[in-house]
Amino acid sequence: MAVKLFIDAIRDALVYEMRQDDSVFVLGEDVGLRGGVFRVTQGMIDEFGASRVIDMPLAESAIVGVAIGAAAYGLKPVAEIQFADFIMPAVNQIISEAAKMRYRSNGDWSCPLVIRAPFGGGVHGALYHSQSVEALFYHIPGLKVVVPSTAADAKGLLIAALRDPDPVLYFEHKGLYRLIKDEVPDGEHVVPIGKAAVRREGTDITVITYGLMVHYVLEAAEELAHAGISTHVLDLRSLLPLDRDAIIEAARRTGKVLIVHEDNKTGGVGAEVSAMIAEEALYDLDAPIARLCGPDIPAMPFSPTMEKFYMLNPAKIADAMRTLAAF
Amino acid sequence: MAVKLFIDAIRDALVYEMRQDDSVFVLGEDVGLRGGVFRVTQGMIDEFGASRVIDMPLAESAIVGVAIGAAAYGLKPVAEIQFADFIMPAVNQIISEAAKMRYRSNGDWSCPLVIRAPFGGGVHGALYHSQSVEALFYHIPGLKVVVPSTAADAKGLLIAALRDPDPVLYFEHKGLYRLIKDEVPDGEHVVPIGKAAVRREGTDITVITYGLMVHYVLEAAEELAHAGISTHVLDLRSLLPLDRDAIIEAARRTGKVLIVHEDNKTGGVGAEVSAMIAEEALYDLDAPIARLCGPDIPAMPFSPTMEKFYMLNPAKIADAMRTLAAF
Amino acid sequence: MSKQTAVRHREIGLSDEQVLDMYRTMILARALDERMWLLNRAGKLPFVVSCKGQEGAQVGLAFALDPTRDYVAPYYRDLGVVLRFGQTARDVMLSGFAKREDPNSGGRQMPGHFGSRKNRILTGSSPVSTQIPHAVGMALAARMRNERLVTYTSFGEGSSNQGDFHEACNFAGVQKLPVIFFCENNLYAISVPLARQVGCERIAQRAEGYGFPGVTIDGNDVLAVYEAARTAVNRALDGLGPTLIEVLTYRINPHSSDDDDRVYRSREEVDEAKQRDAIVTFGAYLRSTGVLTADKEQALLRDVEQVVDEATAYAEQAPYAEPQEALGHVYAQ
Amino acid sequence: MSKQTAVRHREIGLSDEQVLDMYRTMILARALDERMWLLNRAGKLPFVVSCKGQEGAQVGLAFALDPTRDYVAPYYRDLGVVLRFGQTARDVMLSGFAKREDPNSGGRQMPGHFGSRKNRILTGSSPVSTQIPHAVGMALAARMRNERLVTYTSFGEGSSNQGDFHEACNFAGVQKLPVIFFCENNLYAISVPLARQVGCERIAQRAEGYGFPGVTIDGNDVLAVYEAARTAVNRALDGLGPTLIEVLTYRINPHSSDDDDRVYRSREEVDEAKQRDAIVTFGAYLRSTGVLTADKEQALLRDVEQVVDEATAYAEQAPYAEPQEALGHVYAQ
Ligand SMILES: Cc1ncc(C[n+]2csc(CCOP(=O)(O)OP(=O)(O)O)c2C)c(N)n1
Ligand SMILES: Cc1ncc(C[n+]2csc(CCOP(=O)(O)OP(=O)(O)O)c2C)c(N)n1
Ligand SMILES: [Mg+2]
Ligand SMILES: [Mg+2]
Repeated sequence: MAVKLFIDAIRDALVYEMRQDDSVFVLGEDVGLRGGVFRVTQGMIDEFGASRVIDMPLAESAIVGVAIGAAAYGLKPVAEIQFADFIMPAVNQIISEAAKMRYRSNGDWSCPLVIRAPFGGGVHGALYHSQSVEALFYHIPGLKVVVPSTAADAKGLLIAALRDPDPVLYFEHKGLYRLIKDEVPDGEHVVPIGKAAVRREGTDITVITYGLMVHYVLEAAEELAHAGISTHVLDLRSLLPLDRDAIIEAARRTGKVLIVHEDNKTGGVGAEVSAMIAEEALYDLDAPIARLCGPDIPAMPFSPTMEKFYMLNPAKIADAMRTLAAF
Repeated sequence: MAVKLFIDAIRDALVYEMRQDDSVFVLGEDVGLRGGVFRVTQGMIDEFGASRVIDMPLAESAIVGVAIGAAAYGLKPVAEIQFADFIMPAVNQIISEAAKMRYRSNGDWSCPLVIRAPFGGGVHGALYHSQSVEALFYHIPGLKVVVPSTAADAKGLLIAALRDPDPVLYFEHKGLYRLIKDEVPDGEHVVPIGKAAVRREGTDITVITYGLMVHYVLEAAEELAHAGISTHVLDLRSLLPLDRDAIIEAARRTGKVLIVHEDNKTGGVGAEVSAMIAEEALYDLDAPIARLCGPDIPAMPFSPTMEKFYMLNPAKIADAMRTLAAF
Repeated sequence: MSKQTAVRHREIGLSDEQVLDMYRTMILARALDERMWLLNRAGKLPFVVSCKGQEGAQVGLAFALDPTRDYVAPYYRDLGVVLRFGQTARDVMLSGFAKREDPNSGGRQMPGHFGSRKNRILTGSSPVSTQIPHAVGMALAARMRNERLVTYTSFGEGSSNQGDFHEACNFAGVQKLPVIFFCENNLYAISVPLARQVGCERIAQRAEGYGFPGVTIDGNDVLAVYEAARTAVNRALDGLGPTLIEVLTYRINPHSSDDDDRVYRSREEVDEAKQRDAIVTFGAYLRSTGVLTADKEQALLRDVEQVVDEATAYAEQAPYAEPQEALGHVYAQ
Repeated sequence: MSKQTAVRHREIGLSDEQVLDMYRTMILARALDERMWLLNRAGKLPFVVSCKGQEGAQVGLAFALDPTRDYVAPYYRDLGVVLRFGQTARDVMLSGFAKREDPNSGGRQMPGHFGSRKNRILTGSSPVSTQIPHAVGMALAARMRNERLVTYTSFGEGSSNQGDFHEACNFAGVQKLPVIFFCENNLYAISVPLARQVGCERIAQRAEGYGFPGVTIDGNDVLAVYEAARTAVNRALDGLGPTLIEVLTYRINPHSSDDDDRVYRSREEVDEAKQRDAIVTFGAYLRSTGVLTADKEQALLRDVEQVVDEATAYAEQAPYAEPQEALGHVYAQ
C-alpha cells in the first residue's frame, strides 16, 4: 500500500496487467516515446516495446476498429483516445460494432476491449479539450462505462476493465491526474464494475455524483457539516451498469437527493439516476429530486471567466446542498 | 386540406419549400433517380435537377460535413441519412461541428442544416435498420431534435426545421410512412419546434410519448376508456428542446405518469422527462413515475419472435396503463 | 476456347479437382441465392441480398486462402467466400429463415450478415466498411501471436469511400500487415453508378496512397482472380504487407429484395452482363478443357439442387428463437 | 544566389511590392508566434500553438488566393493564411489572451481556432480534419450560387489519415469542385514521425485515388508554393476541379506550448531545419535581388515589432467576456 497520484495508479494498473498477461497491449496517438500527451503511458514503450505500445496514425475510428479486430481475435487491447472529445469519429465503431458483436453473433464472438479517454474540464482546455462524453455511451447496452474518482479506484477499475469479457469505456478526469492522491494497494487490486461506493455517511441529504465532482461534493459536505448538515455521498463509479440498489438505498437514507455532474444537465447521467429514484423510491422522498449540472451549452469556453462560470465548484455545490437541506 | 400519407407529407414539405426557396437542396445516398430507398424524394430530381437533389457517395460523415459547409455558406441543405442506424459515422460532424459552430464563433457563423433520418423498428429491419438514435442527440446543446407522429406534423415540423437558423435533426419513424394518414394543410403549414401536443384529454393517467408509440398509446387509451379509465396523452414532438411546461402540466393533470418509448430505457428520453417531473412536480404525483420502453439490449433482432418481443404494442402499453391507473 | 488456354488452370497450379471444386462452390452459391430470391418473392423470406454475378470473383479469391489458417471479414454479398470457409447450405438457409439454429446470429441478423467462429468468419454488421479495420486488427493480433496467416476483408466500390476504408488501409500499410483488401466493384452502390460514386477511375488506384500494391482484375475471370489473390497471399505471408485487389464485376439482381433496379439501369445493360457472368464463362472453360464432362455436370447440378432442397426444408421447419432469448448475450453470462 | 534566379519572382508574375508584402506577412506571423510563445512561458497565455517554420509555405499559398473572393477553412497553424485574409495582429493577440473582443470566438476557443465571417475564414474546431468537408461544401454551395471562387482548406500530414479527408476529397473529385487541399507535411504529428503515420511516401500520392492532381512542393520555397497554388486556383476557376498540394515543411517549435519535443526528435534535426527555414532563405533571396534593402528591412522589422507590441498591450488590457456570456449563442436569439 502506498500513496499514489491518480495518474500513476492508472499506469500501475496497465503495467501490472501487461506484465502478467501478454495479450494486453496499448494503442493510441503518441502513447509510445511521448508516453501520451498526459504521460499516462510514460516509460511503457521501454519495458514492453513498440509492438505492445503502439503509436497509431491520427485516426480514431481506426484506433478503435483495429482494437476491435484484435479483441475479437483474442487479445486485450487498451485503446487510448487522446481526449474524450476526440472519441466522436470512433462512435460508429464503438456503438455499431464493439457494443453489438457478442449480441449479434448470438454469443459466438466477443469484444473484450478497453477504451481509455481523459475527459472533463476546468483545465483551460476550451471547447474541445474539456468535454464530458459519458452520456453518449451510458445509454448503449453492450457497453460498460466506468469513471474512477480515487487513485485506488483508478487502478482497481482499470484492472477490472482489463479482465472484463466485454467492451469497457474508462473515462479518467484529467483534472484528477495530479490533483488527487490516495492509498493504492500494491499488486492485485480489483474494483468490481457496477458497484457504487459510499464516500461519506450522512442523514440529512444524499448527494449522488462521480468523477472530479466527488471531491467537490466531499469538500462541500465538510463545510456543511460545520453548519450541522449531515450529508450522505454516493460515488457512482460505474455509469453502465448503474448500481441501482446503491442508488435507491442512498436515496432512501435521507429522502432528499441532489445529483451532481459536470456534464450538461439535459439528458445527462443524472436524468437516469433521478428517473430510477422516481420510479422506485418516490414514497421515500421528502423533497423533489434536484440536479446540479453544467449548463446546457455546447461546451466549456476557454476564457477563465466563462470556464469558471461553466464549472461547478464546492461553493456552488454547497449552495445547492443547503437549499435541499432546508427544503 | 387533404388526407395524406405520412411519407407524402414529408415530400410535400420538401417540395413546397424548395419551390419557394432556392437555397434549399437535398443530398444523400440514392436520393436522385432512386428517390431514396423509401421513396421520400421520389420524382424530386425531375423537378429540381441533379444539382439540387444530389446523390452522394456512400460516406455519411461527408454527407453531413459537406452539408455543414454549404449551410455555413448560406444555403439550406437537407441531408438524408438512409437509415438512422447509419448516422453513427457522422456523429463527429454533427456533435463537434454542426452543434457548435454558432457557439464557438460567438455567433459569427451558423449552421442552418436539416438532417432527416428514418428510424425505428417493427419492420423486419433487424439490428441495423430498426434503431432509435434520438438519445444520442437530445443531450447536445446546439442541436434541435424533432419526431413527428402525424402526417400534418411531418409537414409542419419539417417546414419549421427548414426555416430554423440552427441544425435540426428530423427523425421519421419508418413504420409510420405508409401506416398513418391524416389531414395535412395545403401550402403554408408550420408546426413550431419545441411545442408538445395533447393528443387526448384525460383525467386518470397521463402518458407521455412520441413517434410511432403515440398511435399505440392512443389505441391503448381507447381500449382503457371502455373500462372507464380516462387517459391524457402528450405527444412530445420535439425532444430538444423538450416542452417543459407541457410536460409539467400534463403530469399535474392526473398525477400519474407513464412515459412510453420504443428506444431502450436506460438513458433514453424518458429519463429526462421523468427527471423533469421529479424536479418540478413531485408533490403533484400520486404514483411513481413509470417508464415503459424497449428492453436494454443492443438492438432489435430480425426473427419475428424476438422482434415482437422487443417492440411495444398497444396491448403491452395498455397493461402498463392499467397498472398505473390501479396504483 | 483454344487448346492453348485449355490447360490454363494447370499452368497456374490448380488441379482439375480444385477447379471443379471452385465451380461447384460457385454453382452452390448461385443456387442458394436463386432459391432465397424465390422464397422471398413467395413471401417466405422477408429479406434477401444477392451474390448473383459476383460468385466467380469470390470463389477465385477464396480458393487462394486457407480456410484452416486464415480469417475472413466478408461483406454481405460474399456467399461464395463463406461457403468456401465451411458454411453449409443449411447454415445459409437457417440464416435466411432467421431461425434459432442459424450459426451466424441465431436469427438475430438479416441474411448476409455472416459470422461464425468455427469457420474463422468474423461477425459482420450492416454499416458498411466497419469490418475493414477489424480485418486489420486481426492481422495485427495474429502477428503479435506469431501466427503466420492472412486476413481477408471485402466491400463494394461504394463502401471504399467510407473513412474506415481509408484509415484501415493506411494503418495496414504503415505496419505492413498481412491483409487482403478485396473490392468487389459491381459498378453500382444501390442506385449510384461508379462515376457519381468515386472521383477516380479504378479503386485500385487508392492503394498507392497507402504504400501497397493495388490491382484491378476482371472479376469474371476466375483464374485471374485466383492468381492475383495467390500473389497477394504470398506477399502477405512473406511479411511484405497488404494488397488491394479490385475486381470488376456486376450485380445481376437488384441491390436487395427491397430494391427495384429498373429506375436506375437499363435491361440491356443487365442482359449484357449476364453474358459475361463467370458461371457461364467458367463453365464453358471447364467444358472446353474436358474437366467438366456432361455426366459430371449433371451430377453436380443434381447434387446441388438436392442440397438446396434439403437445406430449405430443414430451415423452413426449424424453430425460431424463443421471444425472451432476445435478452441473452448482451454481456458475457 | 545568382542573377538568373534573382528575377524569379518577376518571371512568375509577382511584383517587387508583392514579394515584399509576402515577406512582411511571414515576418509578422513569425513575430506574433514568437511573442505568444514568450507570453506563454511568462505565464500570461495558457496555451499557444505555433506556425514557426511553416509561414513561408502558408504565405506562398495564400497569396495565390483572393481574400475578397475566396473562402478559407484553415487549420490551427495557418497564422500566415489568416493574416493574408485580413486578421490583424490585434485580432491574433485578442485570441491569444482569450478576450471578449477576439473576432474568432470571443475568447471561447483556444488560439489557432480561426474564424471570422468578414474575413471569409470559416470557424474551425479542434478535432482535426473536420474542416475538410466544410471547404468542399462551401465550394459546392458557391457553384450552386454561380459564384466563381475557390475554397481552401489545410491540415497536417497526420490529419490526412482521418476518414474525413478521404470522404471529402472523393466527393470533391466526383463533383470537380473548386477546392484546394493544402497538406502542410511537417514530418510529425505531435510525436509520431511520418513513417509511422502514413503508409505512403508522399501525401500527394493520395490524390490519384480521388481523380485529381496531387503535387509535392518544397515548403520553404515560397515562390514554388505560390506557383503551384496559382496553377491549382486557375484549374479550379476553370471548372477542372480540386488539387492536392503537399508542402514539405517543418515545425520548428514543439507541437504546442504543452509539448516537449525532446523525447521524440533530436536537437540536430531541429537545428538543421532552422537553416532551411523560409524566413531565412526567402529573406536572403529578396536581399540578393535588391528588393529588400537594409533600410526597408529595418523599417519592416521595426514596424512589425511595433504592431506586435501594440497588439499585445491592447489585448492584455482588454476585458474578458462576462461569465454569463457563456450562455449566449447556443441558438439564434
Ligand atoms: C454506413 C452505411 N450507410 C448506408 C448503408 C446502406 N447501404 C447498404 S448497401 C449500400 C450500397 C453499397 O454499395 P457498394 O459498396 O458498392 O456494395 P454493393 O452493394 O454494390 O456490393 C448502401 C448505401 C449502409 N449499409 N451503411
Ligand atoms: C480527432 C482528433 N484527434 C486527436 C487530436 C489531438 N491532436 C491535435 S494536433 C495532433 C497532431 C496533428 O498532426 P498533423 O496533422 O501532422 O498536424 P501538425 O500538428 O503536425 O501540423 C493531434 C493528434 C485532435 N485534435 N483531433
Ligand atoms: Mg457496388
Ligand atoms: Mg504534422
